[in-house]
Amino acid sequence: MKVHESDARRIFADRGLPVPPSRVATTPDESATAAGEFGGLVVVKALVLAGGRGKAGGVKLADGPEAAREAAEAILGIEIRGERVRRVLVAPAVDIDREIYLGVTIDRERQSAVVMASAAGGIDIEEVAADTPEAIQRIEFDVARGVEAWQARAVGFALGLGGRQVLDFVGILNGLVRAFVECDASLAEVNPLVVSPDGKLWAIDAKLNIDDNALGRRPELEQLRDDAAEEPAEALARAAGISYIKLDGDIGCMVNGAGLAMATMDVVKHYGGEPANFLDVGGGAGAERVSAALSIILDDPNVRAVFVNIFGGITRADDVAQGVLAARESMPRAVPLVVRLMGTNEAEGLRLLADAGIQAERSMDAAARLAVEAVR
Amino acid sequence: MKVHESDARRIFADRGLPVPPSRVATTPDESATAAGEFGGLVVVKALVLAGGRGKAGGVKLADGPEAAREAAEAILGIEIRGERVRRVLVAPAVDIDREIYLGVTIDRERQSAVVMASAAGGIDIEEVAADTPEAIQRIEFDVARGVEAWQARAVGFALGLGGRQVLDFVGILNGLVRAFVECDASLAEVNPLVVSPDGKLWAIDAKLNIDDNALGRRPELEQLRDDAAEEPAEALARAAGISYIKLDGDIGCMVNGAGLAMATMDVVKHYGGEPANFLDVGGGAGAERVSAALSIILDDPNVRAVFVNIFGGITRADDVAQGVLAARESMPRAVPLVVRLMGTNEAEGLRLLADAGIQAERSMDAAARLAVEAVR
Amino acid sequence: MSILLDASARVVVQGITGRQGTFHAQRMAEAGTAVVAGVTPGRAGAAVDGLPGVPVFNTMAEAVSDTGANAACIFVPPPFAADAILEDIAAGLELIVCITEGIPTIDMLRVMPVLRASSSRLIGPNCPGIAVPGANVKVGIMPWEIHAPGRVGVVSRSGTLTYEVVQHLTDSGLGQSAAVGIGGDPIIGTRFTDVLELYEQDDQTDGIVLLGEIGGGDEEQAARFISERVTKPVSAFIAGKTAPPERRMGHAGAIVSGSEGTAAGKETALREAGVCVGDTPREAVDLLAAQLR
Amino acid sequence: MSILLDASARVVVQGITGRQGTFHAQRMAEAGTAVVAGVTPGRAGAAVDGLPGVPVFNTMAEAVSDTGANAACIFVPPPFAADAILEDIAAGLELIVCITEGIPTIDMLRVMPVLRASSSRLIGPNCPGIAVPGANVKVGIMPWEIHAPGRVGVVSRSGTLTYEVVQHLTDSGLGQSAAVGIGGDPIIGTRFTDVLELYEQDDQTDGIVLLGEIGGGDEEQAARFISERVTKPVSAFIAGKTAPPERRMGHAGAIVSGSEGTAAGKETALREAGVCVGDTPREAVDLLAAQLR
Repeated sequence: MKVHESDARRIFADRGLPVPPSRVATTPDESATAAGEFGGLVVVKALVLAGGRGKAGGVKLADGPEAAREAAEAILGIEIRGERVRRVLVAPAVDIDREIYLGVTIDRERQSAVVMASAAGGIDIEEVAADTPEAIQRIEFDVARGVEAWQARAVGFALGLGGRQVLDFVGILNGLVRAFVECDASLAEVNPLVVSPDGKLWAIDAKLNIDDNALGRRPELEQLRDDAAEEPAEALARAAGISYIKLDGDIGCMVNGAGLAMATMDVVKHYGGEPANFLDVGGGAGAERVSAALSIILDDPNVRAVFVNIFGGITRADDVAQGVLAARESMPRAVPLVVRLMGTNEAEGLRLLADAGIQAERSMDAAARLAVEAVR
Repeated sequence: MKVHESDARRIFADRGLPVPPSRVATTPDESATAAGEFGGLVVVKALVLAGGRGKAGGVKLADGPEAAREAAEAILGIEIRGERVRRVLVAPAVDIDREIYLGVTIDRERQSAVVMASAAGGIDIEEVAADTPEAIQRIEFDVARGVEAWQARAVGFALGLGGRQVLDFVGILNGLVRAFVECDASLAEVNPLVVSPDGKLWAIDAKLNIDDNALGRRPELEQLRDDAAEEPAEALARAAGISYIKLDGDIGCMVNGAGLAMATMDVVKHYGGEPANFLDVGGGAGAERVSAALSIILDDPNVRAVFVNIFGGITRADDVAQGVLAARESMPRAVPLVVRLMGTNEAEGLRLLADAGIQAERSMDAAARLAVEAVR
Repeated sequence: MSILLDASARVVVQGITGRQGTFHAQRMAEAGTAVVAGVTPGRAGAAVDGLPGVPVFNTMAEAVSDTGANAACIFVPPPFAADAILEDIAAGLELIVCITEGIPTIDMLRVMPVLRASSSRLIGPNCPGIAVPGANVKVGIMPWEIHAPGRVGVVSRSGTLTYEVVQHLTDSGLGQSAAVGIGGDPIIGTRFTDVLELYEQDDQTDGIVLLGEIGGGDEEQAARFISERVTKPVSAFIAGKTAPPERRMGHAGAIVSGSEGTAAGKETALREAGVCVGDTPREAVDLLAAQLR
Repeated sequence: MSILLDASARVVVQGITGRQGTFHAQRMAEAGTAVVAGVTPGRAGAAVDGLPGVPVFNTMAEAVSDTGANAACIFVPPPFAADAILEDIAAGLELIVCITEGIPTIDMLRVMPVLRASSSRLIGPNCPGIAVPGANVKVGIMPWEIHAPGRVGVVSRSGTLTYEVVQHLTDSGLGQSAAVGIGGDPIIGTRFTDVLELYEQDDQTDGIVLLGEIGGGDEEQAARFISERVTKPVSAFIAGKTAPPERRMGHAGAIVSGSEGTAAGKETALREAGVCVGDTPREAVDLLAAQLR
């Protein structure tokens, strides 16, 4: 789950990071008022979860309240990667001498939490990582221990910071690591961490992504979720324990397991069809969840056939069959239903379907072809 | 530094321990009021830092406000191991089915933090440890990680707790470990942890000793210090960075290093004298601290001679000599001064003393004999 | 000998008194696995439905000392699963299979230093487990009836996709020497390279099917390993070719970000390492079959 | 060979730009120790008073890579000292002597697992260090001029008490093979038993003086070790016979509690192990001298 910059700034500031003050404005007037309070040059930024705000015209500098009003007028209401801008963040602009990248994330290759820092901040760190990996300082660390001060100092000196700045940097790095661990983050990032001409360090952006698996024990973070930034159907699915992503095709897919769900889409495409969605009902789905998944799929008006592809392991074929039958009862509209059902409790599942007149397939390839034919 | 039970209860309760409510009363009336608020049977306990309150008559059960008033009257003002009782703690009494010991401390032998738990709580755990060490469950743990839930559960089951109680016990143990680590404690103890007849767990006592070396970074704990429970001279010394403990003899000792300070007392005693104090001026003491130490020693009216025994390492003999000379200038009363001065910058120190007419000794034994003769 | 698991495995099911724990303990026992005990804190002495004679203990230490268990299969809920792994490591189990899906990543990061310092082997979490048809033993949740003894090793990040390929292998008469689901989470105990090395050294395995998916760099790492260390034929399928970039596909691991982690990149890396990459799971099996004939 | 330290030591002084660091770096160099560098974060390139040619670095890693240092002597203030130890361990130093007094115990407890997993040897903290008169090398703060080469090993929990005994050994003509102050804190890197074992195996050591104090059980543990493993004559002095029970005597370790940790208990344990226990430091030296003659 991505957290809005305004919340990430607060979370970082609570842990001692030097975050400039800011206001959230929902109207040009509020933006002007905020600029007036701060005085001088301000930055007006679209509060969206999508990346690439700058290139999309979502970040503007403004000198004074009137300019801030105009900036907000220009930004509010635009769409950035499909997300409409409903709020802007207004903050005093900081003079920039140098821009540093500082991030904490998970290194899958080394199976460790890692701090990454680079003197080449302000631009896409992944480009730096790809082009000049040696320009990135790294500290792999044990989340139980955090980062030791000497490690943080060594990175600070390697970034070219002076003695006093290094002390500040150690505090910033430790604060960011604490935010990462205490918020169960998958990413905690300050880009850029600015060195102003007077030598001070400022965190002028803040990015925080939370591990979805940990939200259950972080109710205070779950509350930061912005449902409005999400597709309504996806939010509905999430509440039901289902992973659902709407796509542009016409063959709805209901699958158990993310890998098989992606493979199902690939196979549909392979046989000339277009998947309408990614949908993983999750492990151990019962009849209710299966039923809910089918209604979510059918709520998409583009869907002209549904391909149910279940290979039961921890999920049981009989539960799935019951869910399919229950959903069919209350189907808002009739579309062809191709069911492929195997695995745990397969015989019982197939029997339930057969009793209801549904002949299930055994082969994913054959079933995919049937689904593709159904929409031709 | 020892923390009063009232503060330890709050610190433990903040970390989820099931601590019954309590009030601190400074008068019998306040004690009666508190008992009235709680209703039913209460316990009235002397708030002193010294151990052995129970045996000294500092803990009484009281049924109702009048009984609580009488209990407080009996307890307030008595002395427990030299400490006058100025306040009592009033808390609802808890029905006791079983008493468990639970403590977190440092195991010097294994060089580790350790949780100790015993089904034989309520009495001196050190007696249990000495007589039936197998009756004590132990978990050595890494302070960076804390205690894992499975370790806590295993101890809970070994204590004979049931499934639901074990869950509670895990929370209590983790809370106590957090108190230990977060407060830089040398001891965090609940004795007894009571199982009431309805199966609930209650922490009805709370003991917390803080590592003196960590108080600098725990200002909120330093504020819990009770100066009134300390000898005024000892508090004065502490503020000056000096370890001082008043004893009953007449030969004041000023020494650098705790080991040499104890050895100096031992040697004075060996030659027939009685040390008036333990005093360690600490490593790297300058002239000012030496001078402060001498005034503290001379504030004890029993002192009839002072034995300065300095073997400089990180402490420098010339600094010491300057401190001795400065102190002699302002000595409130004249007592014989025997100085033994060796080690780092010895020549310069001896010269300074000789210039001021003080002939320093080279042998600790000889100097101790001189000091003993001086008070005969 | 087979990899990771053979008939000497004595398995404790953690969370055995739960619905999934009981159900899959029964299925494991039916497959031939020696399910010797269960652990559910607070339920010591409970009876397990359909498994008379399988004792339930409060702690893994007791289960090990009373039954000589050497392996565990974890079904406990996500908030408690990392702790179960730590308990197993401390109890000295050789093999730990963690089925649980949805464990917070930080919990797994806390497990890793302890795991590395131990001699325990962790499979998962968020995985279907291990099946060895030739030894009549499985530790996990995969449907047993789709397996057949054979000489192809399967290794996969995805659960149900594994079943798909196992079924094809059985249908095509190749069977499996073993099937290992390593799990789809970012932090896992055993990786492609670990299992590839085991298959390379296993004299009962003639060829390998690798099932990857978008996100992360594990398949690229596997490709490097294969080109340097694996002499047996390998075929692969990468799920997620049709997934839109930068969208999360359910698995914590399946995030396409930047230049790394795309299906195309993974397929290219594998092909350059000499791996036959199928467009569908079935094609991956057919490509291997052609090489083995 | 001597124990722990010989002429091959290349020492970095951490906190070299502080008053104590500079002063004792000079004294070490005067004694003959190869002080090859200093470390003070933020002071790289600074000059050290009286030690021309000794470079100052921001980090220990740089000091090691530039000078080939293999030992460190720590003078940094208590809140930062445990971090300095961790930096030294990570830099791969063989010997770390931590002089700093007053390090919070929790900080040292955080150091211990890392230290145990390393090959570094930590002496202290809160110790005077190590002197080896025969090799003209000391790492620490002890006054050098009281030492004399000889064949008696000294090991002590107390700093200044060590000097006292070293002086007696020098005055009595015995000298020292080495003198090691292990420090008076509850958590220390090297203990009596470690040093006793080194002395037992050191062919330049004929006898040992052990200096203990009240509190803890280290002297009792040393007594057990001596009776089982030490063949050389040992004498001892235990400070604190006149200390009142249950009062803290300045050292974190010197707390008498219950039946353990009293001077009488320690003296009895040592005597039962065959150790000659003196009533005064001088007597301990005299008792050993009598045995060695």
